[in-house]
Amino acid sequence: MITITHYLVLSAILFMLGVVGVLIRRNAIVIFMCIELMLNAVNISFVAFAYHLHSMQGQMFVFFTMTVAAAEAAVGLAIIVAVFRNKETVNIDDMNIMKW
Amino acid sequence: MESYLFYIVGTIAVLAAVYLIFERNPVFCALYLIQTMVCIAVLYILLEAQFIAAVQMIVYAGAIMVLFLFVIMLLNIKGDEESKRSFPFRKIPAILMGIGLLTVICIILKSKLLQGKQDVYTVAHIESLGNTQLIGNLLFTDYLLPFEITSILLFVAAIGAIMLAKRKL
Amino acid sequence: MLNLISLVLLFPLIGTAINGLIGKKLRKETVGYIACGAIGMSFFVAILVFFGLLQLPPESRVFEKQLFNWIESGSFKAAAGLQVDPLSSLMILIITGVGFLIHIYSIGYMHHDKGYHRYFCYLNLFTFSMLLLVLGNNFLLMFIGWEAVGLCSYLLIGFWFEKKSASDAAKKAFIVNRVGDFGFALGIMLIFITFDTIDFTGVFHAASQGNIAVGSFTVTIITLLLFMGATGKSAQIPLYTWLPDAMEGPTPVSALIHAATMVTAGVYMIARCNVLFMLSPFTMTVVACIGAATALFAASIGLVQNDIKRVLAYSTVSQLGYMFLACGVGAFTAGVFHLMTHAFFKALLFLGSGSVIHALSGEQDMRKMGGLKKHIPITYRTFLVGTVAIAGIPPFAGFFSKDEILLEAFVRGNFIYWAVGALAALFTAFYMFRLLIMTFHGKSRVDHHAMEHLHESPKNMTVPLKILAVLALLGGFLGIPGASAINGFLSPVFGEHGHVETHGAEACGSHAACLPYLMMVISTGIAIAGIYLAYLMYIKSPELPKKLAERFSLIYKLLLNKYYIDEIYDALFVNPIKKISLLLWKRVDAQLIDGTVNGVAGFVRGFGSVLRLSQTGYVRNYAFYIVAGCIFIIVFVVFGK
Amino acid sequence: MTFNILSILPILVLAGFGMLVLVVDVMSARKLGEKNLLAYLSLAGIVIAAIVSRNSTATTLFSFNETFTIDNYALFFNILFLLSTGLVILISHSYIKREDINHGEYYALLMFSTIGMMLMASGADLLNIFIGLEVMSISIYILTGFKRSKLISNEASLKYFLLGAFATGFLLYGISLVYGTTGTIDLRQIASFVAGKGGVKDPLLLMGMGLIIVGLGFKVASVPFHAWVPDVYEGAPTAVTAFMSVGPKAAAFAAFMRIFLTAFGSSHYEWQKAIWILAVLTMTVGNVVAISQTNIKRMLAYSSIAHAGYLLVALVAANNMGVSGTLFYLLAYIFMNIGAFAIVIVLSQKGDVGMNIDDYAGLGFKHPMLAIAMTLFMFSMAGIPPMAGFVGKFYIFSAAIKSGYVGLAIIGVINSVISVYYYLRITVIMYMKEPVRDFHPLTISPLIVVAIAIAVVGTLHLGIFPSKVMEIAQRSILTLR
Repeated sequence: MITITHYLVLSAILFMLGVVGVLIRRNAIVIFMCIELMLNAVNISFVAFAYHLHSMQGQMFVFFTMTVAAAEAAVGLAIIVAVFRNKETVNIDDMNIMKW
Repeated sequence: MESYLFYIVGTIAVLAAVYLIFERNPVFCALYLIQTMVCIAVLYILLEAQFIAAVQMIVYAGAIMVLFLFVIMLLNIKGDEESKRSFPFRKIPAILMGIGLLTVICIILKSKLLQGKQDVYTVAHIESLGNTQLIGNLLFTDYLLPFEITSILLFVAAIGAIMLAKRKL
Repeated sequence: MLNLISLVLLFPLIGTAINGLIGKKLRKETVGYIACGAIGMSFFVAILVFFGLLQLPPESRVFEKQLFNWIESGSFKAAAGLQVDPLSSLMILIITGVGFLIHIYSIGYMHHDKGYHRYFCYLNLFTFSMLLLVLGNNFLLMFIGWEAVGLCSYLLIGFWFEKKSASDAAKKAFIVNRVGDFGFALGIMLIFITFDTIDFTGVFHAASQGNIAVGSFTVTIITLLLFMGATGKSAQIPLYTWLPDAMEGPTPVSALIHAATMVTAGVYMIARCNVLFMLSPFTMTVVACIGAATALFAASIGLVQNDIKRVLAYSTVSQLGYMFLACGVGAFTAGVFHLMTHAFFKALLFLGSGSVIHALSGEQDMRKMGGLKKHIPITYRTFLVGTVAIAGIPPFAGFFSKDEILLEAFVRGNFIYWAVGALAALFTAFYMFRLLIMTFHGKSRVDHHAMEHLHESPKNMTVPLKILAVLALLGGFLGIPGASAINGFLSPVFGEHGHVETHGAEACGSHAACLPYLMMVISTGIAIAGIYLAYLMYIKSPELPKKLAERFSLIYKLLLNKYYIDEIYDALFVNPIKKISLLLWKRVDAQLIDGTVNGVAGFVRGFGSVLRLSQTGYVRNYAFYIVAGCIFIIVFVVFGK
Repeated sequence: MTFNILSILPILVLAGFGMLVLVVDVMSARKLGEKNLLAYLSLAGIVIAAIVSRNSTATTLFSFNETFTIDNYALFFNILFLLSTGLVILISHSYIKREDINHGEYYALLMFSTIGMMLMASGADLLNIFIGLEVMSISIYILTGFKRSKLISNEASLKYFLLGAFATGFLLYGISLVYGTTGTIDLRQIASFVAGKGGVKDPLLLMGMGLIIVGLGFKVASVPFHAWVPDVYEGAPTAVTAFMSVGPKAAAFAAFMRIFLTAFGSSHYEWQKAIWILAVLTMTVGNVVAISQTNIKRMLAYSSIAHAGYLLVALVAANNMGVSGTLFYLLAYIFMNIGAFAIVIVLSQKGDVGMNIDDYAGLGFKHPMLAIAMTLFMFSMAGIPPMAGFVGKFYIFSAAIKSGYVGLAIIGVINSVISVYYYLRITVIMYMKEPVRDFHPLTISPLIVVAIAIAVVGTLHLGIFPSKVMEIAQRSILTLR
């Protein structure tokens, strides 16, 4: 029998993988993908909770999260393109003009 | 049946996510992410959220990830990101941190779940109306304001994309 | 007439505004007239207010004038209002009176300075702030005045900021004062929490109603915090180090701010809060001990300084110590009395030294003076009056006030307070006459260049000197034992405990009636002994000090270097904070965390990579902090019970 | 079902003017030349929005199925946001011309970002607050990267974006857990649910709360979620830095207080301790590291971190005095901080040259008025009376003592003593060093002068006559719980 806890654990694992990805990757686009993975993980828990609570709010929230993710993707990729134009790289380890 | 499906799909999702964070080639990364997203869409169907599942496929796995792929192709990024500075154990602390986070969350999940307020949208109720119709109704009643504000959000995103990425203004 | 009180504040503010905004375009004379006129009018109003107050019956001599509601939130109200009572009216007389003389003096002294209008703008602003400090009817307003005088002091010490020592001294004064202010601010907050008001009337009324037990923890903390503020502003141990350095400012500034008025703010504050301080015997002991210790300590440093202004600076610290000693034993009247006489003779001494420096074209080292008696006679004579007054020879002002403090210390405190005070008095008499002798007597050691320009100061500098000399001569009679005018005048503020000479006499038994007179004789003797020592060493056998210095070279060095206090402070506090900041910035931020993330490899790659590891600005590290913080918060919120 | 369009009128006005600016920009691209019209148009939008929000209502009003509130609290913040955006438009005008980024999109994005902030302050459920936060953040990501040809601006934008999206993930996770354990995203329903259970005891709900602290802590720049602040502040166009140091911070605090006082107000014991630690860390790190900075924008960045710490102190206190003190402090902070940035803009040259603290040497002689204004702002931030910053700090620390957090208040006061060191350093350099460079050409225009004048008047007025504003602030927080 699959309970809500199963979904929450799956969501937690995916969230954690996203976090680890952000921490270890250097390619800005891949880091961004990892962030998308985190959002997806959260969405699972939203929908699972909604199912569990017989509520629609969770599903609605996911709908809006996806919209936000789409907007973020547009802007984020535009930023990455802008950076690439000037720097010819998307490796975030090369981006530390500002420090200390 | 359902539980088998959950385990199979869940495992694939996790495996794809693991590949995502260790794969070097960004194109493959994007494909792995799409794979995870498809699996998640299957889970949504299991959770009686058909509309969300469809949107997940069309918008997320479809549109957004295609945008990612498009940018990767556009910039012609190679998989050599680790070339200059790669230390053998660099990733260890980050992975430990992740495992720590997961452990904490799982310990918390082990405790008995607080039962929140139950709403009226039982599976039967949703099926009687249809998931999509219900969401449509809610969007134009209860969630009208955020729905409208989203238009500003997308507008801003469009302006931003043009501002930042257009070659010549 | 009492309603005029806001004018006292208004005039200096107008002066500041005019000189600050258009002073650059005005002629020098006009600037001077405006500034002096503002303070003069203010002084005039202060006299009117004083007489207005005298017309009231003694017990109802309190007048409050509400200006507007300043801060208001729920139960908490702080109105900006002015309070006139005997204590504040005495203070405004001193501030505007002495301030007026010093303004006039400054016209001559600062004549050649290119920042003339700036100087008078600051000086007027200072007078305004000081008046605000003493006239405010609540702690917050007092605190504003308190901070504002600190700010003006900062501006005036650093007036000649081209000199690095001056701007350093200014910075030091400001920061040391902030340490004290920190205590004061906390004290005010605690008062607000305890009494639910910050009005003087409300707080003191509540405190005197017996709501608060004598010696209770709260009131002890409050008073200790207030005292911390006072040590900062009034240059007591351990926060006195800024005052000697403050002598980098123009001399009239030293006279006004760092001798006569601002540094007495701490004494005023404690006298104002006497009701609170009387509730905490422990704090009173601390105040008395710090006061006595400072009096002795600073006097001992004063013994060997060679810079004329530095001697006076340490003397000021020492005299302030006396005032705190008086307050600490509960003799607030004596403290305020000494505050007043000290304002007279210390202003006189500083202005006199300014006249000397002016005459010698800026020379401040006493070893390059001597024999000036015949060249600048008026300065010499007035200076002599000041020196005698501070040394404590009857019937000069310093004698009465210092004698009263010593007496109170003996009667209400204990023998040790008296002994320390008396020893400090001996030192005082010694170093003051040493200063006098080295400057005005003996053979001239002035170099030829300065000798050519040697001249007596102009009229607008000598007249204030003469007036102050008269005050230093006669000021003491306000507080003659037995028929003390100041005592009667201040008694509504200090109530029962302000001045208890008679109580003390009773406590000492039958033959205590002669104690005051015995004391007078002893303190006169001490003063004369000090003067004789100075005479012996610097006139009779001038080689003696050198021999002594050689024999006791360690002590001499210790004294000359002011016990190395500044160095210790630097080593203990200033440097560590700088280092911690650098450490956090460069090491922890850049190396430690990055190093952990990058793992053991950093060690393997040796020094070369250490340099590279020190470069952060990596998103990855920042994300790492976020995750670490997140785990911490979750664990803390969920399991941290 | 209430669809009171009037309740979102300020948002509609801003959105309308934002689009109008874009259209005008495109339609008359060649004719406008200097593009002054755009600035005036946006200012008109801000003013009209302010008038409209003042007139909307005096009583609490819920609309859009109770997901949107117009109460005094929201009104106060609306005015606050409009004021900060208005001031930023004033100071931007000459700056964006100088840096060749004079596009209509700049003003439009400022206004859209303000819409997001308003939604954050008015949202009565977590969804609206979240959407508001995203509208605000995404606009600022773009504004940060607005100097697209400059690598430093690109880099700041990328850093801010990646970390911001990362933090959003945590915030969302927190919201989902709160939703899952309470069954609702409506703040007042969460409140009644939590109160019904006798406070938050459930670990999952507590974890949700913790994650929301992380997400919002990132936006208010609290340590250890602060690391983006110095880099992004340094890299962003200076006018944008001014913008993001006030508006978004205020908005994040608005949401912070709304969520934690309305929804979790009945069990503040659980979250206060965590925020206690954050407050201490934030104040201390901000102030201590600020001492060693040489670039004025970075210094102001660390100072802004430190100020977030002071504001968190008020949040810990969580009493009426503290919350109204926060409102007051945020208003005061708008004046003094935008004022300081305005002067930084005036004194820098094309390409953001002249950002070192040493470049300010001798300003006191060359431009006494600017130096006096800068001194005023620095003193106000350091908390020296009678400037606005002092009154704000006084309220906040008194509130902490009142709630029994004496230790926290002491740490706060110690920190404000430390802060004097670096604020004073600027004054010292301005007045006590010989000029090392020529300040010409100044980036000055009538608009920026107006902005500085408003900031000076505001800083002094709030310091000398704070009671009126404080009264309003106190009335504004009554609906919070």
